[in-house]
Formats: sequence, structure tokens, C-alpha cells
Amino acid sequence: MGDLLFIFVSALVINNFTLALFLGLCPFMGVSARVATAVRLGMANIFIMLITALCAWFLNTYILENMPYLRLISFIVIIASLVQITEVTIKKISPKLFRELGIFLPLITTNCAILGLAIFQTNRGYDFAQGMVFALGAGLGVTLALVLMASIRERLQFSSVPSLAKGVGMVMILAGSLSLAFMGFAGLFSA
Amino acid sequence: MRPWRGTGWEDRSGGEGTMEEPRLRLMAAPHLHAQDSTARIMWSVVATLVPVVLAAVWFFGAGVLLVIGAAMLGAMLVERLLGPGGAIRDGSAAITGLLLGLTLPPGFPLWMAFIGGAFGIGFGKLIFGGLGQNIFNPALLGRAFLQAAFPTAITTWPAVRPGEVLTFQGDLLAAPLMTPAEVDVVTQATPLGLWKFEGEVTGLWDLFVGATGGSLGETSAILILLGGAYLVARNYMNWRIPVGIFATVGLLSILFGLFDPTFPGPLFMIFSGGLVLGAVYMATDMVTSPITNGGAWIFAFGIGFLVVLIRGWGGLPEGVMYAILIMNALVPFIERITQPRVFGKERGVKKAEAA
Amino acid sequence: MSPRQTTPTQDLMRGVWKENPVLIQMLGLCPALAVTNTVMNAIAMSAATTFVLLGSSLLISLLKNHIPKEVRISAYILIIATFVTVVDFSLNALAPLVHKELGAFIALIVCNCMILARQEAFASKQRVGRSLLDAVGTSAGFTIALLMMGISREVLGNGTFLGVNVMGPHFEPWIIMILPPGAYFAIGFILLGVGYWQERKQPPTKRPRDWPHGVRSSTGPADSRRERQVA
Amino acid sequence: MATRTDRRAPKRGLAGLGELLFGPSFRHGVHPPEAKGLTEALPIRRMPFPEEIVLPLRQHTGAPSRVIASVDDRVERGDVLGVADGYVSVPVHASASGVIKDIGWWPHPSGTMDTAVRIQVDRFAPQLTRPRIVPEWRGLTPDQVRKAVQNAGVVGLGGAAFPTHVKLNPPKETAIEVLLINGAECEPYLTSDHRVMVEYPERVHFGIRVMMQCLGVDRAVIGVENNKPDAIARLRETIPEDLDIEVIGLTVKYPQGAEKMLIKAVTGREVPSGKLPMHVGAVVQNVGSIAAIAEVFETGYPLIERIVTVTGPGVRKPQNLIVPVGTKTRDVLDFCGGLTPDATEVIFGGPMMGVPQPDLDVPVMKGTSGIVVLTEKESARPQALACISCARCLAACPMFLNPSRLGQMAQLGLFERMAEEYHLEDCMLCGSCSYVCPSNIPLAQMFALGKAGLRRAQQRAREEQAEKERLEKEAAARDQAEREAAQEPARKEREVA
Repeated sequence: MGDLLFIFVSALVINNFTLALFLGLCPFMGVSARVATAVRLGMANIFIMLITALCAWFLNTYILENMPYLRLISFIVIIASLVQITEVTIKKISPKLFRELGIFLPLITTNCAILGLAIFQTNRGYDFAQGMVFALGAGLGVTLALVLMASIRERLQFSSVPSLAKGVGMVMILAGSLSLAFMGFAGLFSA
Repeated sequence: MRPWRGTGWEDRSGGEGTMEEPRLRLMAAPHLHAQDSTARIMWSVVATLVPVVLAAVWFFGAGVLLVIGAAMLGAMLVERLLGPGGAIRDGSAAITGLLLGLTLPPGFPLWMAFIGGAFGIGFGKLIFGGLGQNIFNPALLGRAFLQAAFPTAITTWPAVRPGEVLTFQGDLLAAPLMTPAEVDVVTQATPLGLWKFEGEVTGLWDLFVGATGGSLGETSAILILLGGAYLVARNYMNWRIPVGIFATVGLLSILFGLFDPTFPGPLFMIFSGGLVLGAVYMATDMVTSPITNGGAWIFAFGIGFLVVLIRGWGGLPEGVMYAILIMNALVPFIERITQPRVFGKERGVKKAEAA
Repeated sequence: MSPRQTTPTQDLMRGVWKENPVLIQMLGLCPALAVTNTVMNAIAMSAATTFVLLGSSLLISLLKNHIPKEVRISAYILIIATFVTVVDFSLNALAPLVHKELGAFIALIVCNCMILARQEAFASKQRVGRSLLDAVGTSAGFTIALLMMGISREVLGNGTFLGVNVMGPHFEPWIIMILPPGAYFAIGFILLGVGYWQERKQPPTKRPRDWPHGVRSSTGPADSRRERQVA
Repeated sequence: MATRTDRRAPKRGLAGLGELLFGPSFRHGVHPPEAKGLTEALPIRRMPFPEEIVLPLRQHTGAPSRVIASVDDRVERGDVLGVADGYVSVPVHASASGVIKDIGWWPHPSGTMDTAVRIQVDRFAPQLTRPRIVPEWRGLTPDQVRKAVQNAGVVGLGGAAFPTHVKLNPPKETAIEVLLINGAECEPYLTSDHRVMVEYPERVHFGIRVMMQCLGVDRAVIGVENNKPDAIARLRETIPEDLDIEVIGLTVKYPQGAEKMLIKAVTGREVPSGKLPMHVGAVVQNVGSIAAIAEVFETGYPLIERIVTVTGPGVRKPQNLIVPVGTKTRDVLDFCGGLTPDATEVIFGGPMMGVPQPDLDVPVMKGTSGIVVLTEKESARPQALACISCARCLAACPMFLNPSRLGQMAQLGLFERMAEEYHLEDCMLCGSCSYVCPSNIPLAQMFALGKAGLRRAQQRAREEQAEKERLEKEAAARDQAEREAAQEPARKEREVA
């Protein structure tokens, strides 16, 4: 149990995918201007991450054991098709949810956080439960970073930010400050 | 005399009781204004910190003045050089430098303190447009930067030496960018470090007056509380934040004490480390704390919870700084969900989604 | 969207600075932040990325007429993934230490949007030679950005350059620079510098700073944006 | 229904303690210096007629009166100069006997120029009105009372000058339960209502009697701030035995006199956003208006004079004066000994919401409750600084808005978002936020501009919409024509075939 908790907290805050591992930066900058969209992208992320973790575990355990050279390509293919399948399924089952998540699903295909998740999971040799907890923590961590950044940027809309600092430079420094603050979680539950 | 409307005045007959034509001013209502000003608020905060600084001199020697001075110099210099005008007079840069100085160890090299102040103002405040626009408390951001950049120097705690005002501890004058020399410093672990790594609990009285190792301004709880009480009385501070933090930390440590007898009592948790200074002076920074009262309670609870979490289960002995910074980041979100109910309306902000 | 005809020099130089993939177009920021804590890592990452970019550009511009339009993105990704696998395994064989340092980030070159962007925007439409020139230029730009990051982070954060002490024996390293926040601060600082440089190049637009004299008139930024949308 | 007419239950807890100590109130608000000592003890005096009277035709909310008099006409005091132009409008009466000198542009207290009738006052006229132009009140039906009130030109004297007869005519489906009399007078400096309550309490009760009859309510409440104990005592002493009138002492707090705040304090009910007091079963009248109605029915005169507090540190002899409507500010100030040398601002109304006057030729109107003259010391405005989120404006705003955020948005011109997300439309421009702001940000002013900008934007949106519809209609017509034109050859071919 403690092991799972540590994996979860580590993926959530200590080694947050966005703030500590620099994964998924493109959507982080593109979609973090409004809280509502950030939440939706985050939700889509969690969902896809969980499915990816499931598939990656299945692949690693039953198919790719002796073919490490095919790992990357098969992960990529899997993720791309997963996103496609999810899109179609959601559209069938819940058109409302599809309208909410619609445009964000394709964005996720080229999101390195998803591929990163699969690779980390493989490299660290997580079993099924660990993998799912890891995916959940990582997804929530990405969502947390997105929502934090979005709410900050929404507030900064009303500030007299110097023209020089408007744009990505500012987002980077904000991310740095967040990352600095998150350093306080270092070593949490490791004992 | 009447440049633009000539009617009425000249052809008025009956000259008695007439008056000098005044030069009238047109200004928008309201025409009265309360007497407080931003600068007065800021300088009052500085004034209430003077006793804390003096206590630090008493406990750690006059060297602390140099440390505080270096931090203030860094903050004010950057504000002056890069910031919009008038920012020195309103006292906000001075507060940043002063508060940063108070969180540093007594023997901290001056050049590092200077960099901390400059970083806090530059990357913590000016980049967002100066006074009132920042997200993170600039002093704490500077402190967190120093903690990450110079982890050894910032955790070297010279021993407390009450009354030895003229001793200078540590290598204050280390050359810029250089490692401080290995001068003979008698170090003393902080109460939280003692508890975390040695399992030792410091006496409450020492914690209360400040006769313990630690950052130079964090130790004397009583003086900080008095200053805070003054600020609350003058309405310069939202009392909900410190009260909420103390209550959360106290209650949580009682709660965890039920399960784990080695967990220290609520009074130790509240009066050790930087909690009192952080709760009274850092978390209550108006710019970086929620503007709504409901938000203030949530903010305070979050800080208290994170402090207990990091102290109890984290890798670091102290977490007040990080707790406040993390909650700073959450403030825009908290404000979003705690807008007050408008008079004559149902609760809840109207959703304004981008189509 | 047909690309305008450009000279070979322009093809080569475009990506180096004027359209620097990292600093101007903000592509491939993940590797620029994640693996630049030392200069060595930055160089290794740049080399790996250069190889993948060159290889995939070459292949894709050769195959451009044979790839069906509907599945072109998937095809590009597959080609890129193949080259990344090659790099991954050869690096593991040639320099296992570097490979260990870079870890998963070699595999994550697949997701480097810079590479896909060059394929989509250039290699899939141009002749082989021009695609290669473009790939070389873009890689150079990428390398420059990574080196800027790597040098500033290693020198400040460790006092060394490629492992050689350059700041004197008593230098106090700024540990933060080799930690994640330092990477963000460094790139933020560099981007601010680039922004300053770009702003200096353009004639300054006089924007009245009307605080505190009054409210900006209704032709403020919000209105003009709306009007544009209406138009 | 019975439960709603019950008196409000006393509050519990800390709020209950505050209510016990200071009287009922609303939440939030500010405490500006009251500064009423200059005039609160001075009895009301009558001011002599000036040489010239200027009567603007726009003295009330709604349509301006339509002038019927012409130049060189001889008018007696009380004669009709302009008639009501529509339902939300009242006539204007001559406030002094004399000859109409001119009908034309004249500076108006709202800061613009507007049509006004200038009367050269006859120095030797007895200044008596013609006999009773308002009928006896007894036996009048509610409709007749309203008609009489309108014909007498009665408007709210508290400042907004809303025609009183409109307020007396709630729609049939809303049940009015209580008549609220606003004697709060929360604006600093002003004391005219205070003096009315002290000197003419019977008149107030008489006015209440007429209005209760007209509205068909059996209960009235007079709300008076607790800083006027003499007024409260006098009103209580003189309550007629056959009327259910209650006098409540309210907390001294600005803006206690705002309609919604008064209703909240007295009944505990909140007027829903965008709705009128009648939606919670209340009609609110200013104490001055009530006294004016009483006077109208007592004497038969229309509303041609009012009580004005002339005060402030910039006036030599502050007083409470009965002033003929239309007297120029200059004459009023002259009568009060003139201005001190350091006077800088002349304000119509109170210092919190009043309108500054650029010109001393502007006339006193029906809605002018006070003339406050401030000096350099009060009117100095230091440089505005950035908002530091001190939350004082939130604690001050009686409408529970977020002035801090609204101010930031106003500065960027985001008026639509201010209305959509932060309820700009609920702001009543009371100025409490500006008053407390330590950074001197002119919040109330920005919100006024914001509201104006919003109205402009909405107007523009409406026009755009209309334009779009017009274009669509044209396009549709064109399509139709084209389709018909296209079908033409086909039909011909068919016909040929």
C-alpha cells in the first residue's frame, strides 16, 4: 500500500510530468489560457493515460517481451489508434462528452506525456496495479499543473504585465516558480 | 475671470454680499476619501517588524543587520532600476527585502542574500508588472530560490547567543559567487530539525521567546504575534489567515498525536520553525492571498495542511515556505470559486465560457 | 499554402536563428528543458535529434509522392519512430553512459513536434536537396538553443564546462540551475532576451500607459479583437 | 401571505448583538465622517426671492416637461410653465411671480446645457400663489390622488427625482404590504431631512396618511439613522393614534439610505437583482418627498420650493434653507455669506454621490438636497496606485460585488465581461469602494464609465444585429429572384417541349 501511495504522490507532485519532467509542454502552453479548457484537456489526459497504461502493461507482459526494438513503434501505433477508438466510442456513447473533449483528443496523440508514461512504466517495470496508480497520479498531476497555470494566466489577463514578458517567457517563469514551490514535496512519503 | 460661460455673472445686479469667483474643480464622486494609503499600510508593516529585527540582533549579533540590509538592498535596487516609478516610496520592495532577510540564517553570506532579494523582486514581482500583480510572495520566492541554489549555506544555523550583540557569526563577507570560508561557527540545529532527525522536542518557553537556533527573524514568536495583533487592530491584515493556519496546524497535530504518540503537540508545531512568521507576515501578504473571506479560510486551511504534511512526512524539516508558495499558486483558483453572493442574487458566478 | 521559392542559403539559414525552432517557434521545448543540465547531454541530444531529422527528412522527401495524403501524419510518425529506435539502440551500444543520462528522452524524440513540423511544412513538399538543407539548418538552430541552455545551466549550476572547471576553485555552484525550476527560469530568461531583441528590432509602437488617468476608451484591445472576428 | 407581513425576526449571534447596540442595518458599507454638526442644529430659514429664477424643463427622471409658456409672459407663483410630457413626467411650475425673460439653453446641474425658462422676478409682487390648485385630499380616489400628485409636480426629493405618482401606482398583481419612509440621510454633511423630521413631524405623518390611503397599505415604517435621536424622538411623539407607524433607529452607516439597503435593514428582505422594491412588497419614499406631498395637499400649492442644506467647510455661513426651485447656486451661496477663499468644489447632493458643478449659474432643482462646498483639503486626490488586493472594497460594497476585479477589467475596457462575470449591472455607484481604496483607484468612476460603455456596446450590438437581419433578408430576396430567374428558361423549355 505504502508503495502505491508513494508512486501516486511521486507522479502527482514530486516528479510531476509537467513541472519536473517537462513532458507535455506544448498543450501546457497552448491550452492553459482558460481554466475551463484546461480542465477538459486534463480530464481527457487522465482518461487516455489510464487506457494507455493498461495497454502498455498488456503489450509488455504478453507480446513485446522479446522484441524491445519494436516497443517504441508499437507504443506510438497503440496510442494513435487508442485515441481514434476512444474518439469514436465517446462519440457513440455520449455526444455531450464528445463535444466537451472533442478537439482535445487528437491533440493528445502527439503529446509526449502519454508516450512518456508508457516508457517510464516499462523502464521501471511496474506491475498492473502500480501502472494504473502511476497513470492516475501522472494524469492528475498534469491536470493540476494545467489548472494552476490556467487560473494564474486568467488572473494575469487583468494585470499590467510588461509587453516584453507577455507570452511564453512568462509562462516558463511561472512554471519555474511552480516547480520551485513543488520542490517542497521532495521526499514525501519516501520513508 | 470667467473664460467660457459669460452669462449671469456680469449682468447680475445688487453687488452686495458678492464673492470672489472661485476656481471650481470637477471631480467624480465620491468627493471624500478615507485616510489610509497603500504606502501607509506598507510602512506600518515595516514598523511592526522593527522589534523582531532588534530581537534578532539580541539573539544572533549585529551581523543580522547586514544580512537583512543586503536582502533589502537587492530588492530595492532591482525595483529602482527595472521597476515602474514610485515603487520605492510605497515601501513594498522594502518589505520584500526585510521579510526575505528575516527568513535567512544569521550567518548567511551577504552576496547570496542580495541575490535572493534581487531574484524575488525581479522574477517574483516585476515580471508580472510590479506592485499588486504578482502571483507568488516575492520574499518567499527569493527564499525558495536560495534554498534550491545554495542548500548548504542556507541550512547552516549558527548558535543562538543572547546578548552577544557584537559578535559576527558565519562568513558574512564571502566574496561574491564564492563559497563561504570554513570559519569556526558553532552551529545549533533548529527545533524542527532536532525533532525530525533526533526525535528531540525543544521547550516551549524557548520557542516562545525565540532562544533557539533558526532563521534570524523566525524565532521570537511573541514579538511577531504582537506585531500581527497591531496590524489586525489597524485593519492592515486579514486576521482569518493566521487564525486559520494556527487552528489547522493545531488541530491536525492533535489528530495525528492520537495515532502516533511521537508526533509533537500542537504548541510545538505552531511555535517552531517559520510558522508564526509565515502565518502572520507572509501568508497575509494582501497581493498574494485571496481577496474573498471565504477564500482566506480555504487558503489558511491549505497552508496549515501542507505544513503538517511536509513536516510530518516530507524529506525536509520545514515546509512553511513551500506551503505558502503552493497556496499562492492556488489563489486565483480559490478566488474563482469563492466570489461572494451578490446582493439580491442566487449564489454562484455566472458561467462565462468562451464559445 | 504553397511555400514561396527560396534560395538554398535561405533554406539553410532560416532555421538557424530567424525561425529558430526552440527560441522563436517554441517547438521541441521538452528536450530543451529536460536534458540540458550539462553541455554533454545537450550535445548528445542535439546529435540524436539531428540524425533523426536528417534521416526522416531524406526519406519523406524521397517518398513524398508515394504516401497517401490521408495517412501522411501516421506515416511520418512511423518513419520518425523507426529512426528514433535506431538512434536509441545505437547510442545504447556506443555510449551507454550518455544513454543512461538521457533515459527516456531519447525515445521521446518521436514526440518532438519540431521534427513533425518540418516534415509537414517542408520535406513533404520539396525536393530532396532542399529538404536536407532545411533539416541541417533546423538542426543547427536546435543545437544552438540547446547549447545556450546547456552552457548556462552547467556553468552556473556546476561551475564546469563539459566537466572542466571554469569558474575557479572556490565558486559556489547554483544548484538550482541543474534542477527543473532552474531549467524553466533559464529558458524563461532566454526567451525574455529574445523578446527584447525582437522588440528592439521593430519600431516601438506607442501604447499610452493611461493608468491612472482613466479608463481606456471602448476601442481597447478587447473591442478591436471582437471587431476583427466580426470582420 | 400572513407570514410575510410579520415583523422581521431579530438576528442571532454577533449580528444580533450589533443590531441591539447600533440598530438594524444591511451588511458591508462604510463610515465616512458624518460632518453634520455644521447645520444639524440650525432651524430651517426661508431665503428671500432672488432677482432671477431659472427653471430647467428637465428636473426629474423621465421625459422632460413640454413648455407652454412663452417669452414676455407674465406668470404668477404656481403657474404651470411646462406640462407633463407622458406618464413618467411631471409639470414645472413658476416658483416666483415675474416676467419670462428667455426660454433657452442654460447650464444644467447634470453638467450639460439644457432648455430652461428664465423668469425676471417681480420685486414688488406679493409672491402669493393663486388659490388652491391642488384639490382637498379627503374623499379622493387613489387615481385622483396620483393625478393630483403628478399635477403638483412632485418628484422624489432625495436626489434621483423620480416622479412620485409612478411609485404610487404599483401594478395590480403585486401586493404592497408596507410603506417605508427613508429618513436615513446617510450622506455626510446633509441635514435637510433631519431638520424636516425635527421641525415638521406632523407634516411627515400627514403625508404618510395620504400615501397609505392611496396605496391601500395599513403599515408604515420610518427608518432613521441613530445619529438623529431628536428626529426619532419627535417622530415617535407625534405618531397619530389611528395609524400603524413605526419609527426604527438604524445603524449609522453609508449607504443606509439606498433604497435596497433600507429595505434590507428594515424588512430583512433583499430586492432581487434588476427588480423594484415593490417585488418584496414595499414602497419607499424619501422623508422630504413625504413632507412635500403633505405640504402640497395642505396648502394646495404645487412643488415650487424645497429645503436645501448649504454646507461644507467652503461656505461661510452653513444653513438649512427653504429655497425657491430655480434659484441660482450663486444667489444661494451669496445668501450664506459666500465661499471661503480655499473653496474648490461645489457639489449638488452629498459628497459621496453628488454631482460637482462647474458653474455657479446652475439652478437649484427639485432634486437638489444639498449644496456642499469642499475645500482643497477634502478634494485632494493623490496619484492612483496599483490595486494591492487589500479587499477593503469587497468589505465595503453593499452589493457584495468584487470592485477590485471589476476595476482591473474596466481598465482594460472589458465591459461585457464585467457585466457577464462580475455583475456590473448591480453596481449602484454608491462610491463606497472608491472611498475606502488605499490606492486611490477611482473605482466608482470607472464603473460609471463601464456602464456607459456597456450601454453603447449593447446599442451597437443591436444595430449590428438589425443590419445583419436586413442583409440576410436582402440576400434571401436575391436568392429567390435568382432561383426564379433560373427556373424561367427551364419552364420555357418545358413549355416548348
